[in-house]
Amino acid sequence: MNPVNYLYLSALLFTIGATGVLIRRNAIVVFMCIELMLNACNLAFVVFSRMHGNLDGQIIAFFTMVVAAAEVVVGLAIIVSLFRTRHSASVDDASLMKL
Amino acid sequence: MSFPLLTATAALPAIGAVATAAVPAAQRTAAKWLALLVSLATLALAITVLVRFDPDGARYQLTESHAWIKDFGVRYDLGVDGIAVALLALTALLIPFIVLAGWHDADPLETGSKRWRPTQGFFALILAVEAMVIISFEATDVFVFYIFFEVMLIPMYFLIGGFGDRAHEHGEKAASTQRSYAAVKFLLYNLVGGLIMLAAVIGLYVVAGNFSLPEIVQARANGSLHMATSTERWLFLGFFFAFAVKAPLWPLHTWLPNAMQEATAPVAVLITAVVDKVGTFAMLRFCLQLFPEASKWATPAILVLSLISIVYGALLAVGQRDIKRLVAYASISHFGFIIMGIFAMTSQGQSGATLYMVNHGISTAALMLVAGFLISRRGSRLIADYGGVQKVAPLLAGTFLIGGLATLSLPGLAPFVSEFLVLVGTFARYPAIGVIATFGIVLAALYTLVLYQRTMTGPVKPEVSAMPDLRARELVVVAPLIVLLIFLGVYPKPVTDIVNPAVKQTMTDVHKTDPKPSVEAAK
Amino acid sequence: MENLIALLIAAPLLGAAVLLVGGRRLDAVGHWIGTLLSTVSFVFGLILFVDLLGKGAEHRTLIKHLYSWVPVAGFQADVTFRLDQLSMTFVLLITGVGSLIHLYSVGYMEHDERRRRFFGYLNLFLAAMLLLVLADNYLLLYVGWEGVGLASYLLIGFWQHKPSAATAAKKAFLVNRVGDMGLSIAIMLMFTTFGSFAFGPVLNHAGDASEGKLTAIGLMLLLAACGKSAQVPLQSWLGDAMEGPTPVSALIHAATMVTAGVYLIVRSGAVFNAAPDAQLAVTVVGAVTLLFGAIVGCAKDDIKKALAGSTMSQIGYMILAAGLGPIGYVFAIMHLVTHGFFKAGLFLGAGSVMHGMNDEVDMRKYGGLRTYMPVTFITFGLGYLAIIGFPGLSGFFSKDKIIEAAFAKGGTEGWILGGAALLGAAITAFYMTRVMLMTFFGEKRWQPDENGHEPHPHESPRVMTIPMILLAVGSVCAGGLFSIGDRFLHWLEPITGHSEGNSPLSAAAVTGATMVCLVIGVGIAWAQYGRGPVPVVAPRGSLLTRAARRDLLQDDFNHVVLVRGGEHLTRSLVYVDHTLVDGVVNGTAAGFGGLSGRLRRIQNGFARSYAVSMFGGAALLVAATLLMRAV
Amino acid sequence: MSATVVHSLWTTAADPISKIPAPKIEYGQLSPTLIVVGAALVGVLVEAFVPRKSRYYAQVFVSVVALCAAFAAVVALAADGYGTTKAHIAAMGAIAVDGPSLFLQGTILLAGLVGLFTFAERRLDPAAHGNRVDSFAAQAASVPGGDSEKAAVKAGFTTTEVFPLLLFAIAGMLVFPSANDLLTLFVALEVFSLPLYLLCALARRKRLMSQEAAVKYFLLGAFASAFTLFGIALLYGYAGSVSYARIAQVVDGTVTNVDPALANTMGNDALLLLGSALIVMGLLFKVGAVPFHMWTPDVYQGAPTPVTGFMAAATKVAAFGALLRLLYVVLPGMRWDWRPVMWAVAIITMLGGAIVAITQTDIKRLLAYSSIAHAGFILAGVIATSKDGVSSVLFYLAGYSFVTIGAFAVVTLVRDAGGEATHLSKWAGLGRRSPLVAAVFAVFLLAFAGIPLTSGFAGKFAVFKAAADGGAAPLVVVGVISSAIAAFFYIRVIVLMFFSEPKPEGPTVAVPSPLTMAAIGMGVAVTLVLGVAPQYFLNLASQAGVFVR
Repeated sequence: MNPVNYLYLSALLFTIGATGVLIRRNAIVVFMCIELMLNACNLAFVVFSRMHGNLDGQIIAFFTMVVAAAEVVVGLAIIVSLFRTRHSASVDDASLMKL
Repeated sequence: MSFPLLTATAALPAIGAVATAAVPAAQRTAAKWLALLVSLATLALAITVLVRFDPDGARYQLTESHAWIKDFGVRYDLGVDGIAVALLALTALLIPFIVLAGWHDADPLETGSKRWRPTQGFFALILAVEAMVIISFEATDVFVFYIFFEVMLIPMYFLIGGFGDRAHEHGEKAASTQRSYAAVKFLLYNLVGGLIMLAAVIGLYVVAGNFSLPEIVQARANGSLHMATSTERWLFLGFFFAFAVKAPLWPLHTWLPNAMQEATAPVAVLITAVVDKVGTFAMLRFCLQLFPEASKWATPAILVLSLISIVYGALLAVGQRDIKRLVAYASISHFGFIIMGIFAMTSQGQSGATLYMVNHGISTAALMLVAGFLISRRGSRLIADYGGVQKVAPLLAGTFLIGGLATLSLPGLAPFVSEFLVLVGTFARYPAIGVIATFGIVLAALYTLVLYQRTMTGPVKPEVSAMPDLRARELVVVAPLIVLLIFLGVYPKPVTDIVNPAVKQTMTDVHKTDPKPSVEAAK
Repeated sequence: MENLIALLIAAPLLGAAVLLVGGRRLDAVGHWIGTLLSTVSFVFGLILFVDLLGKGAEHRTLIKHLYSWVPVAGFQADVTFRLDQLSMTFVLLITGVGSLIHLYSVGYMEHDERRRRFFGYLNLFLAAMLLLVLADNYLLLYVGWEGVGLASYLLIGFWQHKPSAATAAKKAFLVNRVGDMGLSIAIMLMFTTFGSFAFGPVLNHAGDASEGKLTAIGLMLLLAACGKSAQVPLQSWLGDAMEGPTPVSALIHAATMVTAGVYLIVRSGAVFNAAPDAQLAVTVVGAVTLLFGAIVGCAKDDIKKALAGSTMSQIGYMILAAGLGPIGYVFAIMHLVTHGFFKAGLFLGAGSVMHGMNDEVDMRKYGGLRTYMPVTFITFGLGYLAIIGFPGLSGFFSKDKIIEAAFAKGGTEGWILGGAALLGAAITAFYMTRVMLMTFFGEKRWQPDENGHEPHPHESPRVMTIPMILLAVGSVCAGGLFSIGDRFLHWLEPITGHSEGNSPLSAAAVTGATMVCLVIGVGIAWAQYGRGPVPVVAPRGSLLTRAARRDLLQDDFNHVVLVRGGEHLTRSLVYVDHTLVDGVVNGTAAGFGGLSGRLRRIQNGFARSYAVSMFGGAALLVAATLLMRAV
Repeated sequence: MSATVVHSLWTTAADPISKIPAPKIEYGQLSPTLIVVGAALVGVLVEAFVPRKSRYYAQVFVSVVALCAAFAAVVALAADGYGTTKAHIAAMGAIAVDGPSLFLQGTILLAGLVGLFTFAERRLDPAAHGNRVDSFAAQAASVPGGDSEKAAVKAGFTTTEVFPLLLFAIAGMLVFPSANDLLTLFVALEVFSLPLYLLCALARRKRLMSQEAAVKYFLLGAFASAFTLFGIALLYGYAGSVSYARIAQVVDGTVTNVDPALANTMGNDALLLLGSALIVMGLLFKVGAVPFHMWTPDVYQGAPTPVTGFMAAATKVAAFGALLRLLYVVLPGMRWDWRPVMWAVAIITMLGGAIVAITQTDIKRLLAYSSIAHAGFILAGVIATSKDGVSSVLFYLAGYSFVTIGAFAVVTLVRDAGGEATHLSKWAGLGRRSPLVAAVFAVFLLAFAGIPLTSGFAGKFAVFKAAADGGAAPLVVVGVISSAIAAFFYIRVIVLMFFSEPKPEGPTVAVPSPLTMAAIGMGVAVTLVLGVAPQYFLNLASQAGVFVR
């Protein structure tokens, strides 16, 4: 089966993630969408590595996971503190600063 | 390596400025005296320059040259030609009078916080401006000139915005708002001009690869540096715009009335008599020398603009209700003459223009400073608030009249010579423009005499009835200026002798020769 | 000898400097210093005169080069003086009459606390006027030209507390400036034509230049002359100038300064000779003015204004003569000199009358003064006879010659000009007689003024009468002295040249005609003012009279067109400057402000909208990159 | 792709470990980064083991020492010629040690040091319950205004974790501009971003804004890095490698030993263009270029001012370094594709930043927008695509970073009851109250405005000169115009400080400790030195202007 299709899939996932970021209010969900985008990238890496027949892509995928994990730590910390302050995780509520 | 006279002439006031600023808050008078002494010392140095300068010697003399910013092709090159020397002397000459005239202008009304030292700042800023003006007259490196041409704005800006006439018809609050408006207007106008010039400066570097005025002129003369016509024109416009704002030339003039109106009289003199001269000087030195062809290309347009400035400025002066604004518009008219003389491209025109810069400096100083004394007495700038001053303060009125007569360039006083030279120089090449410009002398008489009549003559207004006549300090300021006006009017030769060779050089740079008299031409 | 020329000017200049800078400590002696120095200069003048007489007619030109004034490339202006018969004549007139009037002023200004300054100004005027007539090039002449203008400005406005005086002074200066414009343009033209503006090169090579250029120069010079000599259309200032103290009117606005225009034209004769059109213009101006002034003179009740009108008209005669070319130059100058005597005399007389009448100037409030101030009456009377051209007195000779010359111009022009001159003579006779009668004859018409001061006329002190007497002598004898044996003609001829022209009428005929006009004029005047009493309040008068009272509506014209129009122009320009020129800039600033205000709304604080913009940006970036590759 | 190839993959993957060659790491050349990372780890340990009272001092000590040592290391390397002759690629092609990276690392380290000073400042706020307090939350976890926070303040807690965080961020920034393959680039990006996200959330005052800033920064940052990562993926797909050199070869078509497997993806320009565009976008986000700038004002305003200062300076330096390397090393081959795009970005960035700044009322937001405008100016230099371009950008960054930190340090001084008084109206008449502070700030503003004799002018001139030389004259004109617009609001602040009457209830100016003074002094010194005598530094920059390939 042609690996290119997986590329389409990853592109699709990436777009879904991006759209999610744009349309969802809840910070957690937004964050999840970002994770989704990262994973889409992972898929792409793996596929390319498969096509090129070298392992760089797969290794990068591992790196990405680690980075994603780190992001989760930082991100959740921030979002939780925000939630505890405002009792809402809505991104739109956090709009004190504008103009 | 001889003594760097030119650097010293600029450095002395700069150091003086720092020193003055450093004087503690309590010793206000000390600061004043320090500033005065420094300015006098600078004058002494300037006179040394004048003496050391040999009119028939090399084009640029007392030159200094040091590497500065290699990567930008910038060298710290100084050197003076006749024109620069004349203006250098003028600047150094006027500053002591300005300092003396502004003796009490910056005394703080209320002793505010310990660290707030307006007086020190005022005089320090004046000296700083002097330093920058002087060095921009001396610079033979375009970049060096540009830097000081720009930086000059900052101290001027603080002088205009920070200090103004005490009394104001709408109270101190309105005064300060109007002051800062004037200051910002001044700064933005000139900054925009300067930035557009910056683009041109960069362009010049891209074309020429260095900033040394003599080298570029040399290279252009012997053809080793070719400039495409369009490029030359764009660069010329970039330079000229900045200078036209500074000069100021119609329609870029509107900052001047505000600035001169809001600033204290001495600062107003500093603006119009000293700082603005850098603009006209730069036209003569940079526009014509760097871009001769483009200059000739632009001449008709520029002459028309200057003609408009002359008439327009004079007419608006007639229409003013505010003494200082009136003088400002008069200056605009005079700058029209200067620019016209520069671009008439005749020896008479350009010598006249240079002479005009000097004379206008002195005459405006005389008129404006006396006006300042007048205003400080009555606490109003409105012409309508005065009347019959002549009866209570004849000395003040007399000096004011002489200043006015100089402004309308009465023969026998210095400005006449320069104005007539400019007119003749222009007429020789462009008769029509010359004739129209001559109307300017009628209008000049109109606004000057109307001003004098409304303020000085007629029945004595009760508000002015107790007005004291000129004090000793004020007389010390005015008398020398008047003596100079008369001397240079009767015997301008010393100045013309210094200026003529430089002008001759410039004429050759632009490949122009004076038109022949028709009788000889016929033969 | 030459150095004396410089001293000639230096003396009064020194006086002016000393008196003006000297300050109050000189108040006591100031007037004497002034008088002394002007007399000194007169003495120098005499010495030089004698010296010139000693020389042969062709060696009578002394040149004194002092220093190089404005040397710029081809433009060489030197401070050089030229003393020849023409300028000599003026020097004597100026310093002579000047000194007398200084003397007179000592008495006249006695009660003025600013007398010192007055004498300072007078000396300044003398210096400037001498510079004017002694200059060897037009630029230097221009300096004197404006110098006398300044002096006249200062002196007209001497009583500055009177707004009318200040205004009059300003007006005089401004109108003169218009004339000066002509002079400066003329100088520029000379420079571009001859490459010089010194008398020598210009006048000697006048022939080489194209007639068009010369005509232009001539017309510009004429404009200058009109301004200075109060000729139509620039005459309007002279009447108001009478606001100044009477000695000033006598010296500056009768005897000397106002005649500078004549000097200019005669001096530039060579130019005019080669430019007939310009000459014609000159004669026309002269003719018009001599009638204009005369008519105005008839209607004025203010004695000084009446005399001012007459001055205008007399100078009209001179200009006319000057316009006639070599035929008239000499007589123009001759009339100028004689006029200097009798008109100065008349003014001093008027001044003496005012002195005795609490500065009352309205002739309708005079009357019968001959008994109260006999000396004034006699001197004034002699001046009167002289000006109307009573046979044997100076005016008779000079004016008669001019009329002859006018006819001698030949052709219709000749007839018209001559006719005008004759008519002028008649009117002159009329208005002068009117002045004479209203002032010295009839019954007394003065009443106490509002605060009850009954004027009690009295003869003026000797210090005032002596100059009057001397001038009277002058106005009686000068004409004869000059004309008998054509002394004056021979004296001036080397400079001005002379030609007889071809008069259609014999000299006798002209003289006869003049006499007839004279008699008619005097007769009408007698009929109107001599027989019956003169009404204290002026009758409404005919249309012409009313027009004449208002300077033939000339001032109204100026006021409406120039003053009002100018005010509107300036006001609208101020508006334009504020709204348009300034508005554009402020508008730009405001525009950026508004734009900024609109753009910052995009920054709405919602993270998601930021994300949108990033997403959009990314899309654009990608699209653009692809596009770049596509094209 | 045939089954055998797949099998071969498996086999290669399944080879015994012993076959893998041990990677060769030049520790000496990586020492700057390693020192900082090490120090950061030490900092973590300090948090764990050192008693609370003395943590602050320990942390400050460790960090200062580390940064100085790292800077010394950079200088040593540069002196050793690694910037010029011995420049090469270290760590198995992961890190480039060459002029630009050393210059930028030096700049970042100095900026970090100065920033550290502002972090360590503890004299601005009045002591709470006898404990000196800095500008960071007593306890980040506690709810603002809640009891736990009060307790934490009472107990005199301080978030000394900021120092290790700062060090980690700096470490990431050191790697970022010298990363020589896309993976390193990405990791470095995250390494310096994540600590910054946290730092933003740690303000002591105005914590809501601080947290909001953190959330925005985090979400948008993560969003951007996702794009970057996808871009990396695509480039990898295009070239079959993430190494800059390799990709560059493929782009130029000078690739050797083409492996048939790559044939179908290799040279697929769609991948190349998409990928590079997305990566560039990620970098533009970091430098705050329009339209990726919108996080800048909010984050700058909300974050603790010391953090803002550091972020504004160092992030820009690092990001521009990476951008330069990417464009000059990886994508010179497709110059004609990205230059026009960058033109557009530069233009809207310059104008957008300048124009929107005009109507700002908060000094921190104002500086944020001005930083956007400056990003635009720097981009103009980037576009020059010449050695001059590189060195001019390096010079500009060096000058700009210190001015920025100094300016924000001054902002920390002007305070009222609610902490820093950042609303412009409160700055009215500052020149009367404390002329010195106002004067210093005026100097910084003039430098921002690019008035001659300040570093701002020298930098601007260098950049514009390079741009004009590179044939981007229109950019120069736009730049000049937007500087004119920008001048307007800088002047507005000066007018406010000097010419308007001080308000009676106006803010007070805190007297800082030598730390902040040092930061400000450094700013002034650099501003003037680089303005008056820039030659030496221009030399440095131009020597450092060459990338190793």
